[in-house]
Amino acid sequence: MAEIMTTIGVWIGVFLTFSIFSFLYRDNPFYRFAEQVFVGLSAAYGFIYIIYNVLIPNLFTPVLSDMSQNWLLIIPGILGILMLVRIYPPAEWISRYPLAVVIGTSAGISLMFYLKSDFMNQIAATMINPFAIPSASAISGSFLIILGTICGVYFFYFSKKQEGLFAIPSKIGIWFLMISFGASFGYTVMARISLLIGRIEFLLRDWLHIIK
Amino acid sequence: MSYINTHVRWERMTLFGILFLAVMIPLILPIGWRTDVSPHVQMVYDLVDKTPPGSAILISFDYEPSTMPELKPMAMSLVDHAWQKGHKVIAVALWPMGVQMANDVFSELTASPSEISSDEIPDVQTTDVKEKDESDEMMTPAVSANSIRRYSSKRYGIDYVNLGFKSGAMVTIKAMGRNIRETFPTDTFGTPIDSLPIMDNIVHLRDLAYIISLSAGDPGLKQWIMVAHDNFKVKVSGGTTAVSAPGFLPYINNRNQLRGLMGGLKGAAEYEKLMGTFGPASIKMDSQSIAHVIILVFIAIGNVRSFRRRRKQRQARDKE
Amino acid sequence: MKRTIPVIITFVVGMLVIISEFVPHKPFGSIAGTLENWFLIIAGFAIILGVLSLLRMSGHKINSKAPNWQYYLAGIISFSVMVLVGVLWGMRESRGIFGDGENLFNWLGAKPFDYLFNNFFIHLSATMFSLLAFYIASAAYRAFIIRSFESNLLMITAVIIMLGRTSLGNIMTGWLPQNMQFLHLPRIADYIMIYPNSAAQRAIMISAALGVIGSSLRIILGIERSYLGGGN
Amino acid sequence: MRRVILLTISIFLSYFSLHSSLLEFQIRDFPWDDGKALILEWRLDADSDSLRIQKLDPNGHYVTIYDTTKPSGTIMDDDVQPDEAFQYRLIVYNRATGDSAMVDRSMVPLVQWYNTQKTPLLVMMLLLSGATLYYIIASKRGKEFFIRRINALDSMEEAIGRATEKGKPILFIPGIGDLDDIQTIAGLTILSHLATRAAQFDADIIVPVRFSMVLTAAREVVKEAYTRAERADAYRSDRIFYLTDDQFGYVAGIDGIMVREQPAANFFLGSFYAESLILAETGFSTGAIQTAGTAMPHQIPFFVVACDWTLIGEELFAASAYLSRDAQQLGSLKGHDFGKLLCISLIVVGVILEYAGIHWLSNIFNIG
Repeated sequence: MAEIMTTIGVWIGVFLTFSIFSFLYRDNPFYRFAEQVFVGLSAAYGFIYIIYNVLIPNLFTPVLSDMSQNWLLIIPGILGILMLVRIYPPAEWISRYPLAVVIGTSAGISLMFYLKSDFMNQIAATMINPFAIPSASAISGSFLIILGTICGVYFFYFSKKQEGLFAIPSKIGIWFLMISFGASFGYTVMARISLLIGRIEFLLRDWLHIIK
Repeated sequence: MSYINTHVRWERMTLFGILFLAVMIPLILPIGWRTDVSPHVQMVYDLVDKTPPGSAILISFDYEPSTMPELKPMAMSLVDHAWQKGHKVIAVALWPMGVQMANDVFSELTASPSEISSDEIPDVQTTDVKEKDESDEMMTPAVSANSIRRYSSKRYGIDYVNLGFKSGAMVTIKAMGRNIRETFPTDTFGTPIDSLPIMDNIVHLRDLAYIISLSAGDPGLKQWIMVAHDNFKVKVSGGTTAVSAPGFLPYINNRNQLRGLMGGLKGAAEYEKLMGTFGPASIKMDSQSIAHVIILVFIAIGNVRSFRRRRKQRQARDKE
Repeated sequence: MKRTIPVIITFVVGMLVIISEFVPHKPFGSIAGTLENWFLIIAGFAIILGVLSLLRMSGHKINSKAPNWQYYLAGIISFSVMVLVGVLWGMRESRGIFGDGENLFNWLGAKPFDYLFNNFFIHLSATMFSLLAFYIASAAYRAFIIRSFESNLLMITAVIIMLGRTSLGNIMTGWLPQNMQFLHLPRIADYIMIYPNSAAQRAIMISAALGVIGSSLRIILGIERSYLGGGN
Repeated sequence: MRRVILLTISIFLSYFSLHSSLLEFQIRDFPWDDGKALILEWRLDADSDSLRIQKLDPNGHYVTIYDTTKPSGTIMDDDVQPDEAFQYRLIVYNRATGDSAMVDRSMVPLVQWYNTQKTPLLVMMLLLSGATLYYIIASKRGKEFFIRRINALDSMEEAIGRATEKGKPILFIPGIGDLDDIQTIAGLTILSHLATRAAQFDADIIVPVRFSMVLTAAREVVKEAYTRAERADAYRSDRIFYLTDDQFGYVAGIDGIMVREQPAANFFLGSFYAESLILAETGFSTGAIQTAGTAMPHQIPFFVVACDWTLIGEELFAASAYLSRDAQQLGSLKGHDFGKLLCISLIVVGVILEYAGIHWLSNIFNIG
C-alpha cells in the first residue's frame, strides 16, 4: 500500500510542479490553486512546527516538569498572552509591551553583533600588508581590497555633497560596487540553474524514470 | 490589463522554454565536458589524500533536501575518497535533516551490487571503468552507472557511523572539542557509543585527522572553522553551495583556518575529476555549462535588440 | 501608559543586553541568551494572531464570494487538514494526541503530516524556488544592456564570472600559453571574486553595520518609535 | 657492584634533585574575563627531555594538552567552563637519569564583573554612540546638518503619486525577516512615512507580512500613520495581513497579489534572501514602479538589476531619518558619517602599521 501512496505522492508532486511553472506564462487557475494550497499548508506547517519545536520544548515542558527551576519562563509566557490580547481591538495597545521587549532585545543584540562582526572585524580584515605575499596578483589584489573598501565606505558618506574632488572616491566606490554586483549576479546563476536541475531531475527520474 | 503585451510575453516564454530544454537535454544525454581543477578543490583533495589510512575523520552534514543537488555529490565523492584511503568516517549533523542526508549517502555507497535494482546497473560498464582505476589500492568495489564505487564490505560501526543531529551549533562543537562521547552518548539509532568499535580511542575533536563540513548555510562550516579550527586546532575543510562559497574564501589564508573549499556543483564536479569519476556533479555540470551559454546568448540578443531600438528612436528623432 | 512605558521598556531591555556583553558575572552574563529564548516563545504565541489573520482574510473572501473565492477555500481546507493531522498524529519524532498513528504510517509510508509535507510542501517550495532560474535569465536578458560605464562594468563582470565558473572558460582560454595564463578566464573570475568583490562587499557590510548601530541606538533611545503606534 | 650502587645513588639523587628543583607549577584564574580561561605556569631548574601538561577529562582520563621541553613557561587553557573545578598535572621526565616527577593542581575558573578582553569593543561602542549622541544633541540645539540627496528616497513620493493617479494600490513588503532583524524595523519605519503619504493621497496600501509579530508592529505603524494624516477613518486593518511563515509560500502569495491586484508601486524594504529576484521580476512584469532596499549584500544586485530604485545597505537605515526630516534623526545620521571617517582612518593607519610589521592594531580589532 505504501508503494501506491508513494506513487500517488509523486503524481501530486508533478501536478504541483507544473502548476507553479505555469505562472511563468501568466496567472491561471492552476497557479491560483497551487498558491493557495501552498499558503495554507505552509501556514499550518509553521503553526504545528512552532507548537512541537518551540512552545512545547522551550516553555511547556520546562515549566510543567520543574517549575522552581524555570519560573522565569512565566514572564515570556505572560508576554506571549499579552500579544494575543490584540484579538480584542480596544485592548490592542497592550501588545506594545511584549513588542517593546522584543524590539529592545533586537536592538541591543544587533548593535553589539554588528559592531563586532561587521564593523570591527571587517576593518581588521582590511588592515593587511599589501606586500605580504610576493606575487603580482596578490599585491595588486590587496591594493584593490584596501582601495575598494575605503572608496566603497566613502560612497555612503551622507553629509558632503559629492562634487569636484569629493566625487572621485565616491565614483571609484560605485565602480567597485558595480563590479561586485555583476560578480554576485554571475556567480549566482549557477546556484539558480542547480535548482532547476533539481526539479527536472525529479520529473525525469522519479516520475518518468528516464534518467537514473 | 497586464502591462506586458502579448509580444513581450511570448518573447519571455521563448526564453524560458529554451532555458528549460537547455537544462533538461544534457541530463538525458551527457556531453562530457571536463572542468579544470581550481586550487581550492585541490587543497581539499590533498587533505583527504595525504591523511594516513586508519585515521578517523568527521563529515558534518549541514544541509537539507533543498540543497542536495549541490552538496550530495560532494558527500558521495568525499566518503568514497575517504574509504578508498582507509579512513573511518564519522558523520554528524548540525541541521536536523542532515541525519537523513548522511544515511542516504552511506546507504547508497554501501549498497551491494545485488541490491542495486536492475535499471541502475549500467549497460556499458566498460566505458566508465576505464576512467577510474588509477588508485584502487584499498579495494576494488563494484562500479555502477555513474562509476561511483560501491563498498558493500564497509560495516556500520566499524568503518562508518552516523552520530546524528545536535542543535546549538557552536555549543555542540565546543562540547565535542571537550568530549565527543559525552556530546553524543549514542549514535542516531540509539546505539551506545561505547559499543561502536569505530569510536574506540576517539574522545576529542583533536583525535580526528580532519573535519569536513558540507554546509548549506548557518550553522555550518563557519562554526566548524570558528570552534574546531580556531579553538581546537583541528584541520577543517568544507563544501558549500555556490552562493555562499565566496564568503568563505577569506578563511583560506596563511593561518590555514580553512583547508580548501568546494563551491557548488562546480566544486563537486572538480572533485569528481580528481577522483577520476564521471559522477552526478559532472553530468549536471554539462547542464550548467549549456544553461550559462544560453544566458550569455540571451544577453547578446538583448543588446542587439536594444541597440536597434535605440537606433530606430534616434532616426525617428532625426526625422523630426 | 500606551506609549511612554513601552519606550522605557525598550530602553531598559536594550541597555541590559548591551551591559550583558561586557559583564559576564551573574546575572548579567546570560541576559542576552535568556531574552533570545523569550523572543522565540513570544513569537510562538504570536503565530496565533497570524493564523487568525489568514483565516479571517480567506473567510471574508469566501463569504462575500469575492473573485477567485474557490481558491481561498482550497487554501483553508489545506490549512485545516494539515493542522488536524499534525495535532492528531504529530510530526516526525513528536507524538500527537493519538500517538504516532502506526496504521496510517504503514499505509502512507510516513506520518500523515510528513506525507503532506513531503509530497505537497517540498514540491511547491522547490518549484517556487526554481523559478529563479528563469527569472535570472530574463533579468539578464533585459538589464545587461550596454549603456553607461557603470552598467557596462556590471555586465562585463557578470559575463566573465559566468564564463569562468563553467567549463566554457576553460574551453575558451585553456589553450593560452604559460606566460599568458593570467588571462585564463577561471583565473580572472577567481581574482574578481576574491579581491574587488570582497572589497565592495566589505564596504557594504561596514557601512550597513553603522546603519544598524545608528538605528539600534535610535530605537533604544526612543527617537525612532513608529513601530509602537500612537496614543499616549 | 660498586657501579650498581653508584647508579642507584645517582638515580636517587637525581630524582630527588629533579623533584626539588622543580620549582613550581601554578594555575591561576584568567583575570577579568567570563570565566572561560585558566593560566598555567611552570618553572623548572633542571633539564628535562619531556615536560607534559595533562588535563583530566570528564571521563576520568588525563589528556595531554601541552608537550614541550622548555623549562619554564605559561600557557592558557580556554577550554574550560566557569565555576567548575578542573584538574591538571605536570609530568617531567629526564631520560638520561631516568627521573620523573609529577605535580597535581586544580582550579576553578571564575567569572568577573568585567571582561577586559572586550575593552576595544567597549571603547568603539562608546566612541560611536557618543558621537551619535553628540550630533543628536547638537541638532536639538538648532545646529543644522547637510545631508546629500538620496535619489531612491526622493522617488518614493512620486511612486505613491502615480499609484494614486492610476487608482491602483501600493504594495509594501517589509522583508522576510522577523522583528529580531533591524532591517525589518527599518522597513517598518519607512512604511510609517509611506503610509502617511498614502493616507493623505487616499491611496490604498497593501502590506502582506511573513511573521505574526511583524503583523502586529505593521498594523500599529499604519494605524498611527493614518491617524497622523487625520484619516483614521480610512484605516483598514485587513489590508495588513499575514500569509505564512514559510519563505516561498509567502512569495507565492505575494506573486498572486501582484498579478491580481496590479499594484502601481511596489516597495521591498527589509531583509531579503533568495526570493528577492522572484518578487522583483514578477513586479516588473506587472509594470509597477519598484523601490527596493536591503542590507543583504548578496541580494542587492538582483534589486539593482530588476527594480527602478534601490537603497543599498546603509541607505535603508538612513531612510527613515532622511524622510522624517526630523532634526534629531538627521543628527544621528551625522553619527554614521563619523563612524565612516573613523573606519577609513583606521584602515589607513592599520595598513601602514601592518606594512611596518606592527600588528597590535589589527589584533585589537580582531575580537571574537
